[in-house]
Amino acid sequence: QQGVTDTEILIGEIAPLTGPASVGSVALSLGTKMAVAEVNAAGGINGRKIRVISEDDGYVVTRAVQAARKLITSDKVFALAAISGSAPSVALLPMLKETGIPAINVLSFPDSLHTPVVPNIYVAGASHQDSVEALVTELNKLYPNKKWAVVTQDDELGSLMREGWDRAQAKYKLNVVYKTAYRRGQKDFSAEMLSATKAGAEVLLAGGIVTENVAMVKELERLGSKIPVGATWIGRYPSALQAMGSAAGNFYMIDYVVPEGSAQSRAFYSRATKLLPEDDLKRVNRYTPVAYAGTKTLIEAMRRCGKALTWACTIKEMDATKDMETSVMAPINFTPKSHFSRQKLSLMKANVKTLEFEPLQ
Amino acid sequence: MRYTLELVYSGVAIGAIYGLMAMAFAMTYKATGLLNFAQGELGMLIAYISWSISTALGSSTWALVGGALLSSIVLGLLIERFIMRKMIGQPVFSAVLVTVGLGVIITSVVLMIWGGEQQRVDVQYASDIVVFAGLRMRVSQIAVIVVLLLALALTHVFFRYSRFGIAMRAVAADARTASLMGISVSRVQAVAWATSSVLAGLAGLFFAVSFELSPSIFTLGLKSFPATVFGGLDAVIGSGASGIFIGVFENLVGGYVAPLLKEIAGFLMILVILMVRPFGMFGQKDIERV
Amino acid sequence: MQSGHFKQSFSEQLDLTDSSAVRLWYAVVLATLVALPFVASPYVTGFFTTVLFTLVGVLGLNVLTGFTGLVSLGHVAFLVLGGYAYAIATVRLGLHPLPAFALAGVVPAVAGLVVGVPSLRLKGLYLAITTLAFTFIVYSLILAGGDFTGSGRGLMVPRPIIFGIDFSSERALYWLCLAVTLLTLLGVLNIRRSRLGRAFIAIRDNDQAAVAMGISLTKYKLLAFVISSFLTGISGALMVLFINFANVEGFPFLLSIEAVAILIVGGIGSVLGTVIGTIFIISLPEVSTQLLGAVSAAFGWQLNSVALEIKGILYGCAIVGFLMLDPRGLVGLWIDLKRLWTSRPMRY
Amino acid sequence: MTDHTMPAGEPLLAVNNLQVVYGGAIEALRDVSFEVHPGQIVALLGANGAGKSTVLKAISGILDFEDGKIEKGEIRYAGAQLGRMTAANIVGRGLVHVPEGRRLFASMTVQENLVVGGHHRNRAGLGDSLDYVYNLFPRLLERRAQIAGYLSGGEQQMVAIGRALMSKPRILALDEPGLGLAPLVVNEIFERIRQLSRDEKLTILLVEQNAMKALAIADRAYIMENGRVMLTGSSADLKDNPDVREFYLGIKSGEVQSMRDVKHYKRRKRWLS
Amino acid sequence: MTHLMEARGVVKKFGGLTAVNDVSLHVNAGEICSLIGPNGAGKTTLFNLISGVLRPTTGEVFFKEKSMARERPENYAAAGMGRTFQNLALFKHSTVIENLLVGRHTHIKSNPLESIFFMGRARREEAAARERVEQIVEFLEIESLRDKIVGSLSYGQQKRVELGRALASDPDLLLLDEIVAGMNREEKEDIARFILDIRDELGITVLMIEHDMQVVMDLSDRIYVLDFGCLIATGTPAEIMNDPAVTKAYLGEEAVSDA
Ligand SMILES: Nc1ncnc2c1ncn2[C@@H]1O[C@H](COP(=O)(O)OP(=O)(O)OP(=O)(O)O)[C@@H](O)[C@H]1O
Ligand SMILES: Nc1ncnc2c1ncn2[C@@H]1O[C@H](COP(=O)(O)OP(=O)(O)OP(=O)(O)O)[C@@H](O)[C@H]1O
Ligand SMILES: [Mg+2]
Ligand SMILES: [Mg+2]
Repeated sequence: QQGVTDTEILIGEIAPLTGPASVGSVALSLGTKMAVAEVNAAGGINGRKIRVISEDDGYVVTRAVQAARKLITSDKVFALAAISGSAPSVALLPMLKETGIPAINVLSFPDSLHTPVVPNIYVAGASHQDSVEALVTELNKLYPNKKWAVVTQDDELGSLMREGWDRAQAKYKLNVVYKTAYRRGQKDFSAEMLSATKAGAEVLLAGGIVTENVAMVKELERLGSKIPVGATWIGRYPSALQAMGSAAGNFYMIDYVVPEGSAQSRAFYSRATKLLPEDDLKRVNRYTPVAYAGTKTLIEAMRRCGKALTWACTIKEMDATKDMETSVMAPINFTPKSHFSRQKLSLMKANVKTLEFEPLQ
Repeated sequence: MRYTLELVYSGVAIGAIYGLMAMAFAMTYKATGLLNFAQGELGMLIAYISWSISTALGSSTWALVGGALLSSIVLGLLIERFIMRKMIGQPVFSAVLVTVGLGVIITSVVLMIWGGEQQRVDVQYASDIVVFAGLRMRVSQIAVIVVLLLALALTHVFFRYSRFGIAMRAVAADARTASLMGISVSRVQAVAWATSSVLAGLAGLFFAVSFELSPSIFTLGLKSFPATVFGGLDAVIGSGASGIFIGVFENLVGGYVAPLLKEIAGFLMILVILMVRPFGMFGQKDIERV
Repeated sequence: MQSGHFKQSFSEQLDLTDSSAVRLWYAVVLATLVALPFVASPYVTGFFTTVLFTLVGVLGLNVLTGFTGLVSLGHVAFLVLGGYAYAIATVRLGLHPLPAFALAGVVPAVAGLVVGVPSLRLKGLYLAITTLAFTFIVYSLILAGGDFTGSGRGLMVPRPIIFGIDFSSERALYWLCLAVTLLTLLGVLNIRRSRLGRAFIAIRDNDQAAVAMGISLTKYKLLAFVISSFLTGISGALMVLFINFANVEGFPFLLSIEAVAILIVGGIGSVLGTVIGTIFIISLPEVSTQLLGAVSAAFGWQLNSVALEIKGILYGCAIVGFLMLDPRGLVGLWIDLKRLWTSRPMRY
Repeated sequence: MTDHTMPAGEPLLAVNNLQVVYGGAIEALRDVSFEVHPGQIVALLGANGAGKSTVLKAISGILDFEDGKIEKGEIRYAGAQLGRMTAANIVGRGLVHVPEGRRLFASMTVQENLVVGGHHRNRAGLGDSLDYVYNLFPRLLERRAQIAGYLSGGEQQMVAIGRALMSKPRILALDEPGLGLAPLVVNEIFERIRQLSRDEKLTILLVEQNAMKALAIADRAYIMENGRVMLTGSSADLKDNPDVREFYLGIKSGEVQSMRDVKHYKRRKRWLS
Repeated sequence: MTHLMEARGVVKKFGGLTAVNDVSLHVNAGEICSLIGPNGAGKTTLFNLISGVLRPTTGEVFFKEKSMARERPENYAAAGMGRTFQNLALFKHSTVIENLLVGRHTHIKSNPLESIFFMGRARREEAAARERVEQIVEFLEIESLRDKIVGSLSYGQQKRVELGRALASDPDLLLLDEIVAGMNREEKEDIARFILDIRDELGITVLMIEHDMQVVMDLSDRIYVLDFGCLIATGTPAEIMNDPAVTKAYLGEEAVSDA
C-alpha cells in the first residue's frame, strides 16, 4: 500500500497554515504533531514510525485541491489527518472519494463530508447547527423567557448557525426581538448592538468567529448593557477572552472540548509541554486536542490492522472505532453507517479574573 | 432621536479612524499619484510595533504613542528610501503593485513575529467610559476624534502656510518637470510617506485600542477607501472629513436600512458620488485639452 | 539582428511570427503541452491546469487593463459570475454543459457591460475602486441568493460528460483547459494585431486622439469590458470544474489583486508577458514551499509552523523585487536578454 | 581667424565628448563638445532628431527619467561636475532648463505654476519674481488664476519661460522658446532674451529651429546633425556660410526662397557627404 | 459654388471667456487656407469646433453641405475630416506604423468578431491597410522611423507622424494645427512640399493654423485672421500682408519685411 514502508508510515495533513485564518490550523497541526510524537516515542506502530507532511492551502480552494493531489499522488501518503476548512474540504471530496484514501477531518464538518456516508472519510466534532441549538438550549435553561437577539454572518457559517437557531426556536418558542446578519469581516458592531439593546434584547447569540464576538461584547459594555452573550467554539481562543477583558463577565461558550479551567485540560496541557517545543506551546488552543484526538483515532485504527497495513483494513478498523478515549473530549465512535462522531457539547462560562473558560456547575 | 444620536455618535467614532486612514491615502496620493495598497498593513504593523514597545516598557501609554510616532516615521522613510524612490517616474500601476507586494510582506512578517491571535492593547483610561449628554463614550473614542480634528487643523496650516502643497502636486503631476524646477522629488515624497505613515499608524493604533490587535486589522485600509474616494484621492483634508461622513452614513444604514448593507454602504455611496463627481467631492480634476 | 527574412507581401506582415525557428519552437512547446498528462504526475498536471485556466482569465483582464488601460480591481466578480453561471445552469437548471459554458461567458459579459458604464466617465484609480465596489455587490448578491445560488454553502458541480468525453478525469479536464487557453491566446493575439486591438490601445494612450481617428469611446470601452468579462467568466467556469465546487469562499477578493499582479509582473499589455507572469505568480507559492522544504531539510531545521509565513515574505519580495528590477515586468527582462543574445557583439 | 566670441576666461558651462545612450541601445549623442561663457548667448541648431534636446536633458540631469544615460564625457558647470548630480541640485546651482513641449502642471493655475518655479525663493524674492514675470508677459497677469492646461499653446509657452525665470537662474537653457508663438511675440521673446543677457548678464543656451532669429541674437552657434556637432562658429560667420544660408535660412542667391519653389528632390548638405 | 466646409456664426464660451466669437468662414474643395492670429485668439478652439472635439455654444458647422451639429465626435473621421493636434496627441507606446494604422480605423469595416478570428475579410482589410500605410510612410519619407516607438522620437519627428496619421484616414479636409512648429527651415520646406503634394496629388483640401509667416504666405490661397475670438480680416496673402489691422495685432513690422 502507498505510503507504507517497513520502517515508516506517511501521513498527510492539509490546513490553512498561513494567513490570518491560521490561528486554529496552526494549533491543529500541533495536535497532530503531538499525537505522532507520542506514538513514535512509544516505538511507533507495529515497528513503523509515523511521519507527517503538512500542506498549507492558505484557505485558497484551488491550492487545497493541489495540495491534496500532491499528498496523494506525489508524496503518496497513506492517510490524511486533516482536510482543511469547510469550502476546501468540500472541493476535495470528489478526489478523496475517487482515490479512496482514508481521511479524518476535525476542522470542519460540512454535511456533504458525512451524509451520505463516504466510505473513506470520517469526521469528529459537532456541526454548527447542533452547536447553536445546544447553546440556545442551555442558555434558555439559565435565562428562561428572555428576549433574544441573534447576530450571524452572511456566509456559510452564518446560514448554518441560523439553521441551528431556527431549530431551537421552533422547539422552545423563543422570543426574538432582533435578528440580523452582517458581512463577514465586519469589525464595528455599534449599530447592531445599539439596535439590539434598543429592541430590548436580554440574551445575545453572537454568531461571529472571534473578533466579531469580541467587538460585540465590548460594544455592549460601552452601551452599559450586561446581558449574557453566547457563542460557539469556532473562535474559542484564549486570546479572545484576553481581548474582551473586563467585558467578558457574562460570556458563555458552547464546545465539545473541555474548558481550560478543567482538570482534563490541564492534564492535556502538561502533556503538550513534554511533546512540543517551547515556541509552539503558546500557540496551543482548543484545536490542538481536537486534532490530537482525531489523529490518535486514525493511528489506533492503523495499529489494529497490524503489520499488513492497507486502506481497506484501516477503513474497516475505523468503522469499528468504539469509545475511543481521548480525555479532552467525549469518546469517539464510528460505525459503517455513521462516519460522523457527534461530540457531546457542553456550556462553559468565561472567568474574568483568570480569563479562562470554566465548566458550569 | 436618542437612537439616531447614538448611531451618529458611534459613526463619528469609527469614522474618525477611517478619516485618519483616508488622510494617509490622500497624502501619498497627492505627492506620488499612487494609492498605497499597503497602508492598512502599515497601520497594523505600526500598531504591533508600538504595542510591543509599550508592553516591554510596562504598558505605558506614552511609550505606546511615542513608539507609534517614531516607528511610523522610520517605517515611512525606509519604505520611501529603499523601495518607492526607485519607482519614481515608473508607470503608476507598477508602483501601485509594489505597494501590494509590500502589504503581503508586512502581513507575513506580522504573523511570523506576533502570530495570528488577537491581542488586547491595554492603555490606561482608554476603555473607561465617560457619560456626556447621556452618551456613553469610551475615552479612546473621544481621543481619536480629537486626534483627527488636530490632524485636519495641522494639515490645513501646513498646506496653507508652506509651498509644500503645491510642490507635492507638482511632483505627482510630473516628477521630471518638478525636478527641473528645483524641487527635490525624493524629499517631497519622503515627507509625504512619513506623514502618511504617521496618520496610518495612528489609525491602526486607535483601531487596535478600540477593537483588538490582530493580523486582520489591515482591512481597515480597504474600509477607508470609500472615504478617500468620496473626498477625492488627492484631497487630504476632504478625505479626513469624509471619513466621519462615511462612518455616520454606514451606521445610519446599519441602524435604519439593513445591517447587511452596512459594510458595503460606503462603496455604494461612492458609486453614486463618482457618477456625479468623477473626482470625488474635493478632488482635483484631470485636465484634458487638445 | 536577424537577417534573411524578406517579406513579399503586406499580408505577411500580419503573421504572428516571421521566423521558422520560432514556429518550430512553438510546435515543440505545443506538442509537449499536449503530451504532458501522459508523462507528468497528476499533481503536475493539476498544476498546469491551474496555470491554464488562470491564464484565460488573466488574458481577459489583459484586454481590459493591458490593452485598453482600464484598471479593474474587481475581476474576481466576473470569475464568480462565470463560475456560478455554469454551476447554476447545470445544477439548478439542468442545462447541457455546452450551453452552460456559453452562459458562463455571457452572464459576466452582460455584467461587464453594466460595470463598463462608469468607465465612460471615470479614470484610473477612481475606476479601479468602482470595480472593487462591484465585487462586494456580487458577493452580497450571491450570498443573498438563497437556494438558487446555494448562498453561503455553494453548489457542488459535477464534472460534465460532453460528446462522450468524461471530464471527471484530470487529464480530460487538462486538455479542455489547454484547448480553451489556446483559443483564447489566439483570439487575444488576433485582437492585438487587428483594428479592434489598435482601437483599445489608442484609447489607452490618448482617448481624445482616438476619438479624432473615428474610434467611439463608448463602443470600444464597453467592448473591452464585454470581451474581458466574457473570458474571465469562462475561466471561472473552468475553475469551478477544477475544484468541483462553486462557493464564494473559493473566489477570494485577493484573486483580483493577484490577476493584476500577474499582468504587471509579466509586463502590462503584453500577451507574452501575461503568459510569463501567470506561470511565475502561480508557481511562486509552490516553488517557495519546495524551496523552504529543501532548505530546512538541508540544514536539518525543525520548521516551526509559523515559519511558513516566510512563504508570504518570499512571495511579496518576488513581486517587489522584480518590479524594482524592471518596471516593464518580466517581459522587459526577457526582451533585454534576447537583445543581449542577438546583438551582443555589435552593441551600437 | 580670431574668434572674438570665444573669450579667454573659464567657460561657465563646458561639455566635453558627451555620449548619451537611451534605453541601453539608442545612441543619441556622440562626442558632443561645446562651451558657454558667462554672459553669452549660445545657440544649438540642427534638424529634428539631431539631439539638441538630449543635450539639454543631459545638462539638467533628467535623462534617467527617460532611461537615458551619459555613457562618456563630462559636463562642467561653474567648477562642478554635473554628470552625477540630481536635477534639483543643478537647479539649486542656478542652471535652469525650459523643457520642450512646455510641460506645464496642467491642473494648476498659472500663478501656481510660477510659484513652483520659484520653489527655492523666499517669500519676498518670490513676490519680486512674480512681478517681474507678469511684467514680461502681461498676458499671464490676465490669466493668472486660470488653469494652465486650458491656456492656448502660446500662452503656455509664456508660462513655461516665466516659470523658469522665477528661480533667478545664472544660466538658462531654453528649448525652442519661440515654438508656437505668434511672430509678434517671438520678436518680443527674443528681444527679452537679448535684454536678459545684456542687462542681467544672464547666460543663455538656446535651442532654436528658427535659425534666423537665433543667429540674430546669439554670440555663437553650434550646428548638430545625427548626434554630433558638425559646425560651429560665431553667429556672424555662420550667417555667411553658404550651407547655413541655404539649409537653415532658406536663402538662395541672396533671396529668401518661396516655399512654393521647393524642389521635389532631396538635397544634401555638403558636410554630411 | 458650394463649400467643402463652412462654419456659420460659431461661438464658443468657456465660462466667462468667449474664445470664439461669432465666426463664419468657409473652405472650398481644393484650397489651401490658413487661419492665423495672435496666441490665445481662439484658433485651436475653432479647429476643435470644426472637428467635433468641442461643440459650439451657438452656431453651426457644415461639412459637405451637411450640418454636423448632431454628429458624434467619433463620426467626423468617417465623414472625411482629418486633423493634427497642436500639442501632439499620439499613441506614445505604439510604433509609428501602428499609429498610422489607427488612422485607417474608419476604412476597416470588419466587426469585432471578425477581428478576433482574423480570417477572410478581416485579414484582407488589414493587409490593405498595411499597404496604404506603407505608401504614406514613403510619401512622408519616414521609412527610418517605421518601427520606432513614437514616444522616443524627437518632437519634430512626432509632428510628421501626426501628419501621417491624419493622412492615413484619407480625409477630404485636413486640419493642420501648427504642423511646422519646431522644425528648421529645411524641414519646413519638406512639409511645405508635402502640403502642396497633398493638395495636388491626393486632392485633399487643407486648412492650417500656422505662426510661420513664410509658410502661410507662400502656400495659402486664402487666409483668415482671428483676434480675440473674432474674425478681423480675410483675403489673399497679399491683401493680408497689407492689412494694417493684421500688422498691428499679429505680424509686427519686422515679420512683414522678413517675408
Ligand atoms: N526617450 C527616448 N528614448 C529613445 N530614444 C530617444 C528618446 N528621446 C530621444 N530619442 C532619440 O534621440 C534622438 C535625438 O532626440 P532629441 O529629442 O534630442 O532631438 P532634437 O534635436 O531635440 O529634435 P527636435 O528638433 O525634433 O526636437 C532622436 O533620434 C530620438 O529618436
Ligand atoms: N477648455 C478650455 N477651458 C477654458 N478656457 C479655454 C479652453 N480652451 C481654450 N481656452 C481659452 O481660450 C482661448 C483661446 O485658446 P486657443 O487655444 O483656441 O488659442 P489659439 O488661437 O490656438 O492660440 P495659440 O496660437 O497660442 O495656440 C485661450 O485664452 C484659452 O485660455
Ligand atoms: Mg527637441
Ligand atoms: Mg493653438
